[in-house]
Amino acid sequence: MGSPLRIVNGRVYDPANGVNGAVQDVCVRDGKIVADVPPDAKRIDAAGMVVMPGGIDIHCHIAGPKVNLARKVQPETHQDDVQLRTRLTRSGTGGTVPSTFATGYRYATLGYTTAMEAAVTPLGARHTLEEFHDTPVLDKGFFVLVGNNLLLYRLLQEGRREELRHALAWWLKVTKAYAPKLVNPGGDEMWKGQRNANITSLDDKIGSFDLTPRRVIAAFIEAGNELGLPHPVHIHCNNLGHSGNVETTLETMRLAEGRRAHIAHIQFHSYGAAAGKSQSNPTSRARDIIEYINTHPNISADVGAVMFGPATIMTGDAPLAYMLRRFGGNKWVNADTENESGCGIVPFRYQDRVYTNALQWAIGLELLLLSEDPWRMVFSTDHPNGGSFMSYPRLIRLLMDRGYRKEQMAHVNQKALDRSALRDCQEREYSLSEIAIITRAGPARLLGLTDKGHLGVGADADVTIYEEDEDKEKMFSAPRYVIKDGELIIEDHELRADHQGRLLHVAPDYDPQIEQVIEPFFEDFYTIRFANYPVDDRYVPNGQIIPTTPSVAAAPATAGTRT
Amino acid sequence: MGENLKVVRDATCTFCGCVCDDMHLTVDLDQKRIMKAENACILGKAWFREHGIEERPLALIGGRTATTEEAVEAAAQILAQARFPLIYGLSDTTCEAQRVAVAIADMIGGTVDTTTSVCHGPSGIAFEGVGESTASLGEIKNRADLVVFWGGNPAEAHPRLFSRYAVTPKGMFIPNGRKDRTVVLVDVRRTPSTPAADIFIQVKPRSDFEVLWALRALVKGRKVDPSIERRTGVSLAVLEDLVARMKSCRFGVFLFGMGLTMNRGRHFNSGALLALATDLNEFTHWVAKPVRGHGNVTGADNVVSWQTGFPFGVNFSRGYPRFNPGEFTSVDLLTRREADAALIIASDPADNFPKAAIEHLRRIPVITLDPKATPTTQLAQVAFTTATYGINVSGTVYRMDDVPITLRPAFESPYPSDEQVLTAIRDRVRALLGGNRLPAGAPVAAAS
Amino acid sequence: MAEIMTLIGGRSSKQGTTLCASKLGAAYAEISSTLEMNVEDMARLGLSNNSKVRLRTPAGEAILRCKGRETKDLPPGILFMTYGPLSSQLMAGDTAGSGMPISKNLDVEVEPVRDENGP
Amino acid sequence: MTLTLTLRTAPTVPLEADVLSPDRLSGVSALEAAKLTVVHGNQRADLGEFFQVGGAADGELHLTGDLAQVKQIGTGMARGRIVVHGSVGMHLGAGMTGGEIVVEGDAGDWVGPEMSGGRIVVKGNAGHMLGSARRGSQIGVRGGEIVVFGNAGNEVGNGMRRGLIAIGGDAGDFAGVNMLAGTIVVLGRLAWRAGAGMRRGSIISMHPAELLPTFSYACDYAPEFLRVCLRHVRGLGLTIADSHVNGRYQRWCGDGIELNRGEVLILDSAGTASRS
Repeated sequence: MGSPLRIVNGRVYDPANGVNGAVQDVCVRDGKIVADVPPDAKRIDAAGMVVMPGGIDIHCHIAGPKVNLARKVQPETHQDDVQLRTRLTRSGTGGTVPSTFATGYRYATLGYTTAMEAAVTPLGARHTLEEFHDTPVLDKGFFVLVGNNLLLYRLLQEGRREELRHALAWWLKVTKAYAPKLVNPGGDEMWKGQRNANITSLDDKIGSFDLTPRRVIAAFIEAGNELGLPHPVHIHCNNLGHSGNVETTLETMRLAEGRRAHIAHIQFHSYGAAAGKSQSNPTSRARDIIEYINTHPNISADVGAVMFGPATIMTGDAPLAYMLRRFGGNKWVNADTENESGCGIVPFRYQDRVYTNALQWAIGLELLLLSEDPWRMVFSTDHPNGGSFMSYPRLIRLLMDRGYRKEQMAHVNQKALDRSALRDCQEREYSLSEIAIITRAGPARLLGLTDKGHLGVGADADVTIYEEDEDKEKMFSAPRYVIKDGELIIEDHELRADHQGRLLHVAPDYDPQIEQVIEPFFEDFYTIRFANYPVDDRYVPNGQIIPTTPSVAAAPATAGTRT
Repeated sequence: MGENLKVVRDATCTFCGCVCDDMHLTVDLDQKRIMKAENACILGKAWFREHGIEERPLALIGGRTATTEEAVEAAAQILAQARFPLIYGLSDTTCEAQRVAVAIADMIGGTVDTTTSVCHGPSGIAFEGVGESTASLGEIKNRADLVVFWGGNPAEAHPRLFSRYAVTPKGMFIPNGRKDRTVVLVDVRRTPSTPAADIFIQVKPRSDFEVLWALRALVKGRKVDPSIERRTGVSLAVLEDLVARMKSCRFGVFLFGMGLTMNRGRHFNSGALLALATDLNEFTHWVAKPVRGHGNVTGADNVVSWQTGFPFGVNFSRGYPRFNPGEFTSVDLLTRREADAALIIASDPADNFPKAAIEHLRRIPVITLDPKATPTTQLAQVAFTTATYGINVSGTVYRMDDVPITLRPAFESPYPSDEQVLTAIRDRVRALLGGNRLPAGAPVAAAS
Repeated sequence: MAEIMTLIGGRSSKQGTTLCASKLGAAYAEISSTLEMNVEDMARLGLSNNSKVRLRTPAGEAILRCKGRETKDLPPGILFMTYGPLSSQLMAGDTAGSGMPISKNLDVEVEPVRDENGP
Repeated sequence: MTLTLTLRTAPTVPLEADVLSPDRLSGVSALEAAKLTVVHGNQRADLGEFFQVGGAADGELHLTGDLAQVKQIGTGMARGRIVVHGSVGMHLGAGMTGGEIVVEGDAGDWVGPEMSGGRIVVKGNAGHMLGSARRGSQIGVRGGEIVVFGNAGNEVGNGMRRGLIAIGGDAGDFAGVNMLAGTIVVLGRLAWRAGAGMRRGSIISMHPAELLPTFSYACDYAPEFLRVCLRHVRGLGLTIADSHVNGRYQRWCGDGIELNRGEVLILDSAGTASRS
């Protein structure tokens, strides 16, 4: 937990508490922010520096089965980007999919202290937790894939909505997940069961099931809201990456009907099609998307910005990865998980001269620059899909420095800029406070993490101190100090300690009767025994349950809507 | 049979990569023996029955009985002093132990390699070149209507691959089980697996690559000369028939074995098969799976990968992980007489490595962790007796399809686990070195 | 007298069950020193079941006892043995940059051993 | 004046001496050179612990002794010359962009991986992955020349994109595998599966070779580029007969699985190529 600490003379950005650059002390003791510490407490003189809560990545891919496949398939990207061991810390390798130790240390060296792995198969939960064990510094959680789950489909198909909710709660709890995740609902069944087909609209029939993505999405939004999860259903919409997908995205958001829903990496879902042709090059429809979000407070999103350079497409959306494989050279990985999910991986490179890549870059910036509520349109690159998390400082500079942005716009494919509205939002520059919102306070609020993303008394003592610099990329690349749970992890830009972060997860109540429904399905269609499926506490040496606030009773289930 | 019996339900067999987790074990707690292993195959039955507690010393140093503590000290001294130590094995132990083994390699600046390098290591290299379309075993059970075994003998090495996962079981979209599937077996000889197949294709030894390459060409609609039969022993008609079946099935799977990896062509054989599966996805859904031998060799691949970025053959001598099969793999390090010490965990290279490699093992200080005496423990300077994973030790193992499973041990062992011994060694080495050994050099200048 | 044949190393279920008991016992030693050979090849070389044969490669040599297999099961010119201490004697250490020594389809010289004591 | 290094203490475990590159040693005295860091297994050592160093560096380096355990010599070198009077270990001239390395003896695996310029001459035999892409990488040699007087192992020129590899003796399996372009000349025997997966580029063999079923015979011809190429190779010291220079070659196109724009040229007098 480290010794008591007083940070003095720094300009504090704590938007959740209305602090906007005021010079004030921040005190830390026993891993928490406190009102005061004894006068002999260690002091950090933060004169000329900016003090913020630790960064929070609401959507990234850093651990678990697909991440490890993506690591393994790219040895050539590791060899030239290495993480040396020190007396205290472990070695590792980088590239767009770093090893676990490198992931933790590198996030920390950017001032991030919390990250959410955004797509884990339930069967892969144990694997993900094993990797988390070896991912230092960060507090972590993961979103569990439920949107292509065949048992849940069966319940939904039969109209057993209450049981669906209990089963969802069961799955969240036994996998130690943080939130439910939908990825391209219905797509996996088309992919695996229908000769590599895909979903093209919310009203497509899902393979042999009497279901549509529309029904699936609506049901999960409802169930998630009823369970009162700290973070609502996290949705990767259908048609990711396709020209004209904006209509699907808008339609998906409308399905929430005023209930909470989070749309993931929305940049990838904001494409128009020239003259209504779906096969044409995409155009930007960022305006329509952001206008909807600006006017619908129930909806939140992370941007999924793109940065030029190497990336790894790594997604539960297997048909998408298959489509992209012809752009990625020779390598393509596909991995199907029984009854639960699919997955695709393709090494990728965004190039500023390529029309589509430049358009994607522009849309990411557009969405952020047109956003009226930074609390609901937060920062991400869908690491490593839109680019590595190591590109965050450059993206922050693009938001904060219009001169730099203009200069960069001159280098990219101009036709793409013609089809975007980026030139119309040239004036806006993000303030430090707004950056603090989209990279920490906003994600914390959207995740329902009340002890994070702010520096009020009682908050987790996750603090980042940056040296002020005109060059915002430089400033955000290497904080002078990073404090995690009250411990000084980075001092004078260097790793000074190792630290094991926490697992953040939920444990919603469910009617135990639901196990009688789930177990027979396991007997028939899984290859792992029902008794061996739940992840036990040994995998969570340092866990924290974030409470839920259900709007309906968890148990006992009524006979309800069973048909 | 003693009075003190207990039944452990849903225990896991770690004999092979199938890692079946439906064992119901009847355990005699007085005798410390497993009397019955319901659902186990012939290999699993032997695995459970033969792993009683043997009367063996906790440790041997230079052949003399020692305490575990003394042996930890001796092992730590060897590892702290070595300049090019090799840590090898790890496929028959838990991920928890594997994790510590990699940590030791990192700390001392050694090399960590696993039995993968002499198993599906070539498939790992192939994966790095072309990727892979793969699936968990349940997808095969639920969906696969065309199952192709290539270069393996599951009837003898993985019996329940047939009965639990890939041939006879009924699945969601395979309601009639065996009847709904076509099974093809490709091998150089008839084996006890052959009768399980609808179609047996016998290829001439060392011609798998040519057969696979011809299939790729046919799948892509290219012409293949009938002379293919002279080289491979397989007629063009047979290949064309197979291609037609592969393109028209709904969900096809290749399950391939060491007939490809241990053979001339090695990683290119595996790569050709993985590429063929990729090509076939233009037409219908296809996956490919290397069939893995040891109970947790897949866990070793995963742990080494997430900790270092590379699956096996990883060297830390410069202070960061480097991967290069042929340079940092065990057979090479030993055959070239480079390793100056070896820590061997749950493996028996002295039984199956090439002669020249075994000879080098006799020259250098070797530390072993094994529940049983083996040719390798016999040549060791320091030999620990450890408890058997899955039977006495809990922890995590990964099935051949990367699905992690937690073990349910049957009874306690008087011997420590691999993880406990390795942790003690790690802590002692750390004390001797004053923390991790500092990197010996800067990264090698980028090669381009 | 010596002929060149192709040796396949592999595993068998009997080997698998035996190694669980002990790798130092007689049963394991017997299994790993048995060579399966085509019966016609055996006849030509004047071998019968349990005869001793010497296998030789550039890496080393080993003496095994042979066991006949019909042509439909094992084609002429192909030999099979399980991995173990004797197959190790025949394997070369060069892995051609793969980490994997060639352990299947080795070219071996096969030569009957005339043993004063044995058949 | 050149810098001379003579091995006097053999390393007990592999020695990584990427510092042995003319660019890095430019202007360095013998005394200074002896203090440069090499990596001996997992520990640092001074170059002088292993080598007797004399002269001064002016762009040329002479190494003497059995350096089979010494890896990474000439890594990333851009100019100057290294002469090895003896054999060398792995990764000779890794990623080099210019200059010349001459080895009087044998070289280990991975000679010139992903080099883009300069020349490596090995008078003895070379190991596997001569002029090859690193594992996982799609692109191998991007330029420059590698000449081996003796034999080379498997995967010669894996993923090669430009440049020339010439082998006086035999080449192992998968020569020119996944080649993108460039030229590989093998005067001895070409082993199995040459050119598997090649897209473009030329593999020249002076002996009959068994080709993959995805290679197809196109024509017999006497390509002008080959005459130029072979005369050049002759200039590099390999024995090229006039019958090679003036001969007709069978042109086999492949790999049919890929673009089919690569070629294997087989000297006609060598007899008909046999097809698998």
